[in-house]
Amino acid sequence: MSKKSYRTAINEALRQEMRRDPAVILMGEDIAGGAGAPGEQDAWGGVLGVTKGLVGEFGRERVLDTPLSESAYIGAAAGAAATGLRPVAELMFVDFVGVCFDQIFNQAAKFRYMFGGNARTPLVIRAMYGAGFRAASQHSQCLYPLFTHIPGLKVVLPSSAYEAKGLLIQSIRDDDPVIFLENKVQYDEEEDVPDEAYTIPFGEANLTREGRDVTIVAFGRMVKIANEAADRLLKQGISCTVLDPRTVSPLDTGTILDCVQETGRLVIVDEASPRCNMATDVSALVAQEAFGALKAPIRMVCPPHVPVPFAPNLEDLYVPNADRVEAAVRAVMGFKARELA
Amino acid sequence: MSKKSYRTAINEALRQEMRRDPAVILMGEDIAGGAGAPGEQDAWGGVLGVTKGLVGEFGRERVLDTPLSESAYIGAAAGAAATGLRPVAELMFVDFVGVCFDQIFNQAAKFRYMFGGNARTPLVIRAMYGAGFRAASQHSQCLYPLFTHIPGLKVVLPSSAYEAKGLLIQSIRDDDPVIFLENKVQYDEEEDVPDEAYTIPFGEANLTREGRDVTIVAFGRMVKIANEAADRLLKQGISCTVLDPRTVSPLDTGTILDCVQETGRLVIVDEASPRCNMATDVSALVAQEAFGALKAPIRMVCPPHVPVPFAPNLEDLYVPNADRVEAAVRAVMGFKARELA
Amino acid sequence: MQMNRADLLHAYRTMRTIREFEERLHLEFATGEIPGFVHLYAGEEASAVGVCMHLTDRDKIASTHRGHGHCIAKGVEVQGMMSEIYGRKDGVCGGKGGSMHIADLSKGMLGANGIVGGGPPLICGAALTAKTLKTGGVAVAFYGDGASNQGTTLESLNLASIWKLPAIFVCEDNGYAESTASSYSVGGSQAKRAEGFGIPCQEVDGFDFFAVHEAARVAIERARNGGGPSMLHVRLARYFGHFEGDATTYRAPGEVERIRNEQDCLRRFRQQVSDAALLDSGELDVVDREAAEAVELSVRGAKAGAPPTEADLLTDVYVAY
Amino acid sequence: MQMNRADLLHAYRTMRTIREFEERLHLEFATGEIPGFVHLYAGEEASAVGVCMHLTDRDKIASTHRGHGHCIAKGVEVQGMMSEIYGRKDGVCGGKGGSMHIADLSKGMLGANGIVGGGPPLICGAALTAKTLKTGGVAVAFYGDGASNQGTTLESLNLASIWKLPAIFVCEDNGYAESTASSYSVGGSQAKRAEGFGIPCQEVDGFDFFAVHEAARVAIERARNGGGPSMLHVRLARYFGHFEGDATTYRAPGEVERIRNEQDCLRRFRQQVSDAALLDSGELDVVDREAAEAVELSVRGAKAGAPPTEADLLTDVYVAY
Ligand SMILES: Cc1ncc(C[n+]2csc(CCOP(=O)(O)OP(=O)(O)O)c2C)c(N)n1
Ligand SMILES: Cc1ncc(C[n+]2csc(CCOP(=O)(O)OP(=O)(O)O)c2C)c(N)n1
Ligand SMILES: [Mg+2]
Ligand SMILES: [Mg+2]
Repeated sequence: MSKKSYRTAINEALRQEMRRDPAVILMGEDIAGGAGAPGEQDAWGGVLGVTKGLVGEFGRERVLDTPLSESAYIGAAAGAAATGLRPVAELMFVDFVGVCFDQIFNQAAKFRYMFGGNARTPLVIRAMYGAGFRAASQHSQCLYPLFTHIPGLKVVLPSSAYEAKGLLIQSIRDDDPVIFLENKVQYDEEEDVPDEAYTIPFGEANLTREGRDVTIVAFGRMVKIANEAADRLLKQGISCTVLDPRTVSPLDTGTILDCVQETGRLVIVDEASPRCNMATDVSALVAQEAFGALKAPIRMVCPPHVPVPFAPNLEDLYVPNADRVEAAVRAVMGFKARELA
Repeated sequence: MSKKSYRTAINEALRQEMRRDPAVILMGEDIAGGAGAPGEQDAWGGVLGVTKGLVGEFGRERVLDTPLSESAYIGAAAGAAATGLRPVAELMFVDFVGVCFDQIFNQAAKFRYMFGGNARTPLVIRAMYGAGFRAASQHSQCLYPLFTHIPGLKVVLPSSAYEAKGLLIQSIRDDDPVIFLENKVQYDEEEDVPDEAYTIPFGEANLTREGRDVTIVAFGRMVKIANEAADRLLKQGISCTVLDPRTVSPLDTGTILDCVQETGRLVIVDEASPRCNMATDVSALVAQEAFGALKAPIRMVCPPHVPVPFAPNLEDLYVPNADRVEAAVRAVMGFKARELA
Repeated sequence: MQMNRADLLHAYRTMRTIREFEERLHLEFATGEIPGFVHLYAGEEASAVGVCMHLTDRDKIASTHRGHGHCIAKGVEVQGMMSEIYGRKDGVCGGKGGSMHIADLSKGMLGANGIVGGGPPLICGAALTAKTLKTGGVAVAFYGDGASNQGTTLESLNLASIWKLPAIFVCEDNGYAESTASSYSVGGSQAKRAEGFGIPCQEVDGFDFFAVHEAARVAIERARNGGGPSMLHVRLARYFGHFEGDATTYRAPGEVERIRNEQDCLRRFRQQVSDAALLDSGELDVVDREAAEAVELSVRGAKAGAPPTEADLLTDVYVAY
Repeated sequence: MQMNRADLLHAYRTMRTIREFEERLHLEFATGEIPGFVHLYAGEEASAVGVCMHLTDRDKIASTHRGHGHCIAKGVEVQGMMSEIYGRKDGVCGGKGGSMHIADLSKGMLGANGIVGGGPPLICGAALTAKTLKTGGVAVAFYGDGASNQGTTLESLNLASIWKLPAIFVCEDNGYAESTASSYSVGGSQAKRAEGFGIPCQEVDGFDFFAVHEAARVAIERARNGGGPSMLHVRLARYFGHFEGDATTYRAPGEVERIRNEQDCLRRFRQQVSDAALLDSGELDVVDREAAEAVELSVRGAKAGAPPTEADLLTDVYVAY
């Protein structure tokens, strides 16, 4: 166990799984870097250095730099997965999915069902998501609701370095197509991460704190923000449960419902665009399955329905923050449920 | 006014707008048909005959058959819209969006915001959606939640021939990118449709019937099914409001909330895959904004989280039907809200 | 390559089975009993069979919406296919896929595909598996002239080229994508496109089984020996509409009849083997009868088959359920 | 084509302004004051300017992530650009786009683009508008060697070809896509790809303004006269990293210095016009100073500018808000 960054945790997961299983290969643009170039090989190790060093250990046969052809190489990863490899393909920014979505949602995701159960597609697609990097509208989206919508895909949102390592190893060992989304502003965040390989199962939410009054469900980077708000609220006498579902598909509906049964109030923090997103998904789940327990309206803390702006001051207004979570929790605490009834 | 099919209504809308405005052009695969071929021109008029006859009146300069290159021609439609035309591009089956999604959600949808308001993109993308055609997993999806999630897009779901004509004319005159989705099993459904051009504004739900007990919100083809269920329920003494939002982006949240305030109960019927779909979107809206009015859990009637199966018996089980809507309404009527509280 | 009698008979039987299968479906579809979209391969048999004769189960193919011929050529069971097309539980995909999604991974058949251009990227992956795991296998993408304009296909040509993958791209150019002629939709040419990505291309007469067989042999051998990808540009014709129900008014009057009469691959094959005294027409007639019987049997089996059960709706989504 | 003095001075001024703009951004970025990703065009000036000199506002261009040069060459105001890059309200996109999304439709500049290969389809559309409305305009897609492997680009070549669009595809081949050499990623060649889609291609020395200018003239004239699309394959080099912050260790030691010293397009232009006694170096020095001043002014303006207001977050999504 030692302090490791989110970036290192991911790198270590890849390295350990590649050592363990020769069928694991990586592919993506510049994931080694320097292919065909006269200078340093492994020059980049991925655009933000996440895969650095892996080509040195595993060689270019297992760490494949690709041309700028996402349909071809993401599709190739799907085809390779269906025929005996366990590819981990990097899409760089999840925003680029628009040029290769078919290979993900109509091909990889549906093989098993269309083929009557006679296919296994152990494919992992890694990509960066999220705002806060001043990268503007086409490099800052979350987009996990799109993947969550598609039956046949699993969708993973690691909220910290520890989570990232365990969930990535699970993703690689999993026999279904997995979309593994890394929050780009978290790469330098450190925490204690075991040196050895470990897995975190899918569909089991992490109760990052338990409280009496309000359940906060938060996704990815928002888990930290929710806990920050919960810290402040505790000082005001409001005690929150903060739940990190870890995977949004499958979703640990049981734990979410249990928590809401206990607290009777729900706030959801989702960085994705607000329409048809995870906040709506969880709201709907609870409004259908735990309605009787609800003492107040459900509150969603999301960005507005606008593209991600470039200007830093606008981007900071765009992304949900602890202030907004705090305000939402206070609002649901202040609701006089039965008066209105 | 005369009886017209959903197909004819759409054809008429296109024809009338093309007559009215020379900037309106059509493009898509086989929308005329026979390009370069020795036999009949206008041989297809679209895969299900919706655009039949238009090339005869407007010529191949305005009715463009495209190669099988959705990225290029949907992108070209976006580029043409930004430079002075009003293209109506046909994507055939909405399931094909995976090969051209970037041009829709990162390009057309974001121009205006990224460019600080200095762009207009009057683009319409027509596509067929929905199950029931025995067309299996890759030709039966709804996918409107994906578009609804994206800021900058408008999304239209005409539920009948009358709706289709008025909403399509509005879509063509609209200055933003519009995704216009046609339900392929409705093309032969007829109703009275005015001969002259008319528009139906976006963001104004249609109250197809008013009732006391339960609000049913249904989308596209599900509007008919909801009304079928409501007919039966009325005979059992349960009176329903059935709301057709017409456009899911923008969504007429005001009318939805008003109806729920009146009835206190909500059932949502959505043919799209159940995760992060419109049923969750509307549930969440109501659980946040009209919680105090709710007398029972919200119920969603959706297909299961599986790809659309081929076998007719399975497909019929997959798609929501009037029985399931009826059961959902009866369930919310039977709920003893305050007992559980 | 010299083909022995067994090979010749096998080739003929496979082509004839495809033809029977498709002509029968054409009739059965008209009765309204077959659900959904059905795209028939009749007329193009020499391509699927000429290529797949060189392949074994370790080799992979990806097919298209027009997939029955590729399936049969790759060894997928006729009964399982027919039952699938009828939406039966004992179909090769349990009735969940239908005509457009028939697949049998155990036979190296990675699926028909409802998305035009869906297959070529997958085939790059299958070829990568072969290369990485050194299986000795090759992977073949069948795709149409229409699909040759799809970005997924074009990117795949480049990927296969720069990775030197053991992949073969078989462009089955039947002159039409739906109702649109390739003379309209295809700028340049298939061969020059291949060259554009650094891939050798062979033009092939797709009515001549032996021409396909020989060109495929060269391409597959090159791939197996580490020589990288090739393209075959196979010119051929489909006999029926784009899908069943298409009136094909865009074709010239008599166009299909002329091709059927003058260029048909099965007729030509018979002629060639008779002329060369390799097989006699009696033997071939037996094959014709047997193929017809096999298809007849499969139709009966399919009609008698049970649909999937209600529980099947919710299985096979993930490995866990 | 003979260029007059005014044209020559304009060409030089535009190239020098781009160079100043980019070199200044390189310095300013290092101070940490500029947010986000910045991709500099320094070294490639002859391409943008050599092409855009032939264009007016009715002609359209689409650019890439490396868009500053194209913007300046197409006449976008330097101050508006600089303010945009600093995220200011008076930036040309109100601070909402930033470096990767600078656009000015009033100048026929359809936008830098954060998606590689995003531009070519849009340019087909702009060219279609010109053709349909008979504006006499042409449309130019600038894109990199990396982008030449993107399906969107390849499909666009075909679409422009079969529709005979007045489109010009300018492949700016600087040898790298991020850290990946085009010798690795590009199978075949750009010229053969163009041919593969039935489009003529001209190889161009992108360090030589006059070579670009002449090749562009031919291609643009062809397009304007209804002769359809062309490709220019322009070989050139970028002087800085892929984006600011890239240490460029994948390049050979001394590679950039050698190019700067021996091939630089600005230096070469000075040489050429001096040798031909078209402009004297004193005049050019004045332009150098003026360009530096304009950029200096724009940086001061940008630094002094106000950010967008809170209300701006929620506007410009739809025409209605
Ligand atoms: C991405 C995509 N676009 C469009 C279609 C609709 N479609 C199905 S088959 C077809 C024509 C295919 O032509 P070709 O590739 O020549 O194959 P052929 O039908 O001639 O065998 C089209 C346009 C589709 N299935 N997928
Ligand atoms: C679809 C997509 N894939 C990947 C990226 C990441 N990316 C940005 S620029 C770039 C390299 C582009 O190379 P090239 O086209 O040669 O242009 P250059 O940077 O050399 O000007 C890559 C891979 C992207 N922005 N969009
Ligand atoms: Mg064809
Ligand atoms: Mg480059």
